[in-house]
Amino acid sequence: MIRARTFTDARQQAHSNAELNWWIFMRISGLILVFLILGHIYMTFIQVSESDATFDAVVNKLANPAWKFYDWLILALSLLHGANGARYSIEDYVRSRPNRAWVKGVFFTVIALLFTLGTVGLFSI
Amino acid sequence: MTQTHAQASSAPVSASVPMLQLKVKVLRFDPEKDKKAYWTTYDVEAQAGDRVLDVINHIKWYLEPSLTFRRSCMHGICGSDAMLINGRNRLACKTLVRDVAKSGGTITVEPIRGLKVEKDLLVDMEPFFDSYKAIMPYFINESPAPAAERIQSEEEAERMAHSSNCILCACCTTSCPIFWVNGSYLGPAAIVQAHRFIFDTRDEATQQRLGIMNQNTGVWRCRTAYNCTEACPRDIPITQLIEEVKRAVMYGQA
Amino acid sequence: MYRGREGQWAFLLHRLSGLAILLYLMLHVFSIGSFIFGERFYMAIHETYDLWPFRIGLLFVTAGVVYHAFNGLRIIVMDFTGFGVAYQRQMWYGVMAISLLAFVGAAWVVMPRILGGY
Amino acid sequence: MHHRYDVLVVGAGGAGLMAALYAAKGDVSVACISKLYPTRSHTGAAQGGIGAALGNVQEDHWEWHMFDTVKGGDYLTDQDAAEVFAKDIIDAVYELEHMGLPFSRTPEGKIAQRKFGGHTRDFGKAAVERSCYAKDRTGHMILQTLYQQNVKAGTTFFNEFHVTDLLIEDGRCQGLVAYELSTGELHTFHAKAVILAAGGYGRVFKITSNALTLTGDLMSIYYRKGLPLEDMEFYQFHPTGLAKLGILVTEGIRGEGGILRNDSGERFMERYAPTIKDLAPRDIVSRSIITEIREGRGVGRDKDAVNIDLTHLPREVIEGKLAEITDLARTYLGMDPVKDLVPIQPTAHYAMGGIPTNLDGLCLSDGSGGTVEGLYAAGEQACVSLHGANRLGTNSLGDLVVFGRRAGIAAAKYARQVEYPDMPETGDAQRESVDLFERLRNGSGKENAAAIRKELQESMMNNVGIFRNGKDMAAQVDIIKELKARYQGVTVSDPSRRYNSELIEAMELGFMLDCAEAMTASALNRTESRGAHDREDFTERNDAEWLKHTMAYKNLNKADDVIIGYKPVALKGFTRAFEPKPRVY
Repeated sequence: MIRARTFTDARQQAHSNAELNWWIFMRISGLILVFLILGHIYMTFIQVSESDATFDAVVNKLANPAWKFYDWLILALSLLHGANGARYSIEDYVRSRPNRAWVKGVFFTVIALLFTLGTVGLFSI
Repeated sequence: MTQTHAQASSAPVSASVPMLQLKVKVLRFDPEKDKKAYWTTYDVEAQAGDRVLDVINHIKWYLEPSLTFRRSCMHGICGSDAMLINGRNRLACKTLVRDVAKSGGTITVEPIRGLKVEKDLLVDMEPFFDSYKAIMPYFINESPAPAAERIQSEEEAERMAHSSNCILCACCTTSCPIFWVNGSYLGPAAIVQAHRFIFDTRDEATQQRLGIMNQNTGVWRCRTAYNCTEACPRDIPITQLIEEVKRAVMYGQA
Repeated sequence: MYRGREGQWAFLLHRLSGLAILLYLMLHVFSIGSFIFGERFYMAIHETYDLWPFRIGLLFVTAGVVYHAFNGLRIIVMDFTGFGVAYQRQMWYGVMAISLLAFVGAAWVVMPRILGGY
Repeated sequence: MHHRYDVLVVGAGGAGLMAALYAAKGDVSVACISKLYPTRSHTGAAQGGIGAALGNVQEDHWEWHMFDTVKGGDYLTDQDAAEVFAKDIIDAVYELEHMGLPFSRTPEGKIAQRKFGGHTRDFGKAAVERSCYAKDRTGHMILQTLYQQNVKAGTTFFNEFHVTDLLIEDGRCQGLVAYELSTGELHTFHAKAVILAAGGYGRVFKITSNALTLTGDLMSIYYRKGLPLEDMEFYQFHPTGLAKLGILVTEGIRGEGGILRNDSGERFMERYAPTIKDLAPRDIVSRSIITEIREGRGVGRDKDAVNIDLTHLPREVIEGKLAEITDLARTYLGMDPVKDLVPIQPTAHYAMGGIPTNLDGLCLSDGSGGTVEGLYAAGEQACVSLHGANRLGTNSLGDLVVFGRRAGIAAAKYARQVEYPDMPETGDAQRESVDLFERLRNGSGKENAAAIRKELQESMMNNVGIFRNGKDMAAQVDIIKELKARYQGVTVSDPSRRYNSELIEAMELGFMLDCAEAMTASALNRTESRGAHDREDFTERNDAEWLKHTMAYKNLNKADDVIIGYKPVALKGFTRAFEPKPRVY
C-alpha cells in the first residue's frame, strides 16, 4: 500500500483490519509458542543428545497422537508467525513494489511447501 | 582542513571562562559539485555552556560561509535545526557543548537520516510534512459551536499535554530504523499528531484517524525501538503515545 | 551507526533472532519432514547435523529462541499495559540475562556430549 | 516564474496564518509566502498567554482591558484601536478554542486565566486574571492550531521563499518578488492585495529573545520605497530573559507568583511599583532591573542580572503550568527553578512600531490619511498603534489574532471588488531584486557580514537600549552610517544557486541596517521619556509637545538621511476615552 499523500487518499485507504489482526495474531501465537517451543527444545535438545534423534526415535515418538498434535501446532503457528515476521521485514526493507511482490511470492510459496511437507510427514506415520 | 581559531560564543567573553578546544567534524554535500558526501573538520574554541548551534554558526560566519543548515529561534521551540550530533538526533540549539564533548574532543554533525539531503545539513522536509498532512492534523467538530468555549475538564485537557507539545522538528521520525529504510511509514511525529486529536474530547473525527492509523503505513509499523522517545527534544514519551494509539485502534475496531 | 539505546538494540536483536530462527525452522522442518522419503535419506541429513559445528550452532539457536521468546513477552507487556513502556529498559536487561543464562546452561549440558562424541 | 493570487500573505506566523485563514473564508484565492516552514515562525516562542476579558476566574470587562492597554502604552496608544481590540479579542479567543486550541482549563472546564503584568481590575485597582493560557506554550499552541486550520482550508504555501521587493506603483500594490531558496530563482507574484505579516526585527540587538530570522525584512523594503515607519523608537525590552542568552522567560512566571530579587534577596519591585509590584508593565520592570544592576545590586559573575524566585511555589505549578521555562532553565543554565533562583536580565523583545496601518490593516503612506491601496500589514510588523509606547504582556498574541483577522477580511473584501492591477514586465519587476543579488554576489570588497552584524548588535544594545541619551544615539547614527558604508563591501563567497544561505544572511543584514537607522533617528528625535523610550537627558513625559506618533521616512534623495514626520494620536475610542494621566502602578 502506498503512502497516502493527501487526506482524501488516506480516507479511502482506511478500511482494512488486516494489519491489526496480524498484529494481534503475532502476540497470541507468540505467547503460545513460548511454551511449546521452549518445551520442545528442552525435550529434544537439552534432555537428549542430537545423536539420539535417529529415524526410529522420531517415528516412535510421533506414533503418539498427542505428540503429533503438539508438533503440528508448533509447525503451523511458528511457520505463520515466522512468515508474518519475515513479511514485516520484507515490507520494511524491500522498497520497490515489483520487487516486493515477487520476493513475497517466492517466500510464501516456500513456506506453503514446507507446511505441506511437514503436515504430510506428521500424519503419514 | 584546519582553520583559524576564534570565539564561538554569543555570550560576553570574560577572561575567567575557560575555553574548550574542539574539532567539529561536519558531513558536507553540495549536489551542485559533489558526487558524494565528505567529512570536513574545523578547529574551534567554545565555552562549555555554548550551544552546538553557536559553534556551527561560528563556523558559518567566520570560517566556512557556504556551510548550509536551517536554524531560527535558537532555543528549541521552532524545530529548524534537527541534526545528527555525535550519533544521535538532537536540536543543535538544545545541545550544549559540554554535553557532547570535552576539551580536545570531537563533535560530529551529520544531516538527519531518511530524508533527501539538499545541501550539507539541510534536508528535504516535504515527505515529512506529507506524512503530517496525511493524518488530518486539524480539529474537526462540525456541530455548532457554543457562544463561549466548549467545556473540557482539566484531566481531559491534560491528555493532550504531551502530544500537543510537538514542534515538528523531525528528530523522532528520522531516528526511526523503520523510517530510514521505508519512508512510507507515517512515522512517530505524524502518530503523535494523530494522538493529539484522537484523545481530544472535543474532536469528532476519532474514527477516521484511527482508520488511518490502522493501515499498513500506520501504527503497526512501529516496532518499539524507542529511538524516537530518546531523540525527542521536547521530552514527549513518544513510544508510550504510539502504544496508546495502538490500543485505541484495537479497542476502537473491536 | 546511529547511537540508539536499549530499545534500538532490543529491536535489532529481535528481528535478527527472528529471521535466524525462521531460517533454522525451515531447515528443521525440511530435515525432519524428509523422513517420508525413507530412512536413508533422513539419516544422511541427520548425520550431517550430528557434526559438532551444527551442534554448537544449535546452542546459538537456543539462545536466539530464548531471547526472541522473552523479548516477545517484553513487547506484549509494553503493548498491553501502561507501565510496560516505562520499564522497557529494565525488562530488556532481564531478557538479556535470561538469554545468557539459557545459553550458558544449555552449553553446560550439551558441551560434554559434543566433546564426548555422544 | 510568475504566479497570480487574489490575496498574498507574507509571513506565516500568527498574524499571517490568521490573515490567510480569514482571507480564504472571503472566497478569494490565497497564498502564503514564508521564508521558513510555517511552524518555525517565532509566534511559537510566545509563552504566557493571550489577554481577553472573559471573566472566567474573576469579574472582568473589556473597558478595563482597553484602559490597561491605553495606560500601558503611556497614552500613545490609539484609543480607537484599543477599543476595537479589547472587544474583538474576546470573540477571537473563543474562535481559537473552537479551532481546537488546547487551552489549560479551570476546574469548571472553562479556559483558564492568570494574572499578567499591567492587567488590572476596575481601572488599575488590583491585578486581574485575564491571560488565557495553554500552560506556558500559548504561542506554540496558537501557531500550531492556525497552521492546522490552514492545512484544513487548503491554503497554498510557498515555504522558504524570501520576499525581496514589493511592487508598488502610483500608490497601489501590484504584487511582490520573492527568492526561492531551494533553486535560487526569482518569482514574481501578481496580486490584488498583499498582507505583510513577517514579524519584527529584534536581531538588531545583541541580547534578544527574537529568532535569528527576525531581521525586519518587510519593514525595510517598505521603508526603502520612501514610505514611513511609525514609532520605531519604541522597542520593548522584556524584563526577564535568561541571563546572557536572552531567551524569553514568560511574564506568566510572575503571574503565577514568581518574585524578582536582587543580590541581597530584596523584593525590589516593592520600591518601584508599590501597588502591583512584580506585575508592573514591562518597561517599568526592565528599568527597575537595570537600575538595580547599575547601582551594584545585581547577581552573577558580572553582576549584570537579577534573580527570579519561584522556590516558594509548589512543584506541580512549576513543572506543570511553567514546564517550558523550567525546561529552558535546566537545559541552558543547569538550574532547577524548583530549588534554585534563576538569573535573568532584560532582553530585546518586541517592536511596538512598524508599518503604519489603519484599523483594517491598510498600510498608511503618510501621517495625514494617505494609504497604499491593496497593501495591508498585521502583527509585530505593523503599527496600528495598539501598543503605543509600551506593549502589555499578552497583547501581542491578541494583536496577531485580532488584527490578522481584520486584515484578512479587509483584503479579501477589497480583492473581490477590484480587478488585478497592471503588472510591470517580469524584467522590470525583478530589476531591483536582481541588482541586489548581483551586488552581493559580485562585489569586490572583503567585508565580513557577520562581523558587521555583530558590531551593529553590540552598538545598538549599548546606545539605543533601555536607557538612552542624545549623545550616545548621535554616536550611533554615525556608527550605522559607517556600518552601511562597510556593508557595501560585503561580497558573498558561496557561488551556489541552491540553498545559498550566505546570500540570504547578507541580504538580511542590509534590512537590519535600515531598521536600525529608522529606529535610531526616531529615538534621537523624541526628546521626552515615554513608555519604553526612556531618555536620561529628558526624563519626563511631555504630552504638550510629544503626544504624537513619529513617522520616519528614508530620504530617497540623500543617502543615510531620515526625514521625521508625525501623526496625531487617536485620543478617543468609539464609546470610551481615557484622558492622559501620570502613569503610576
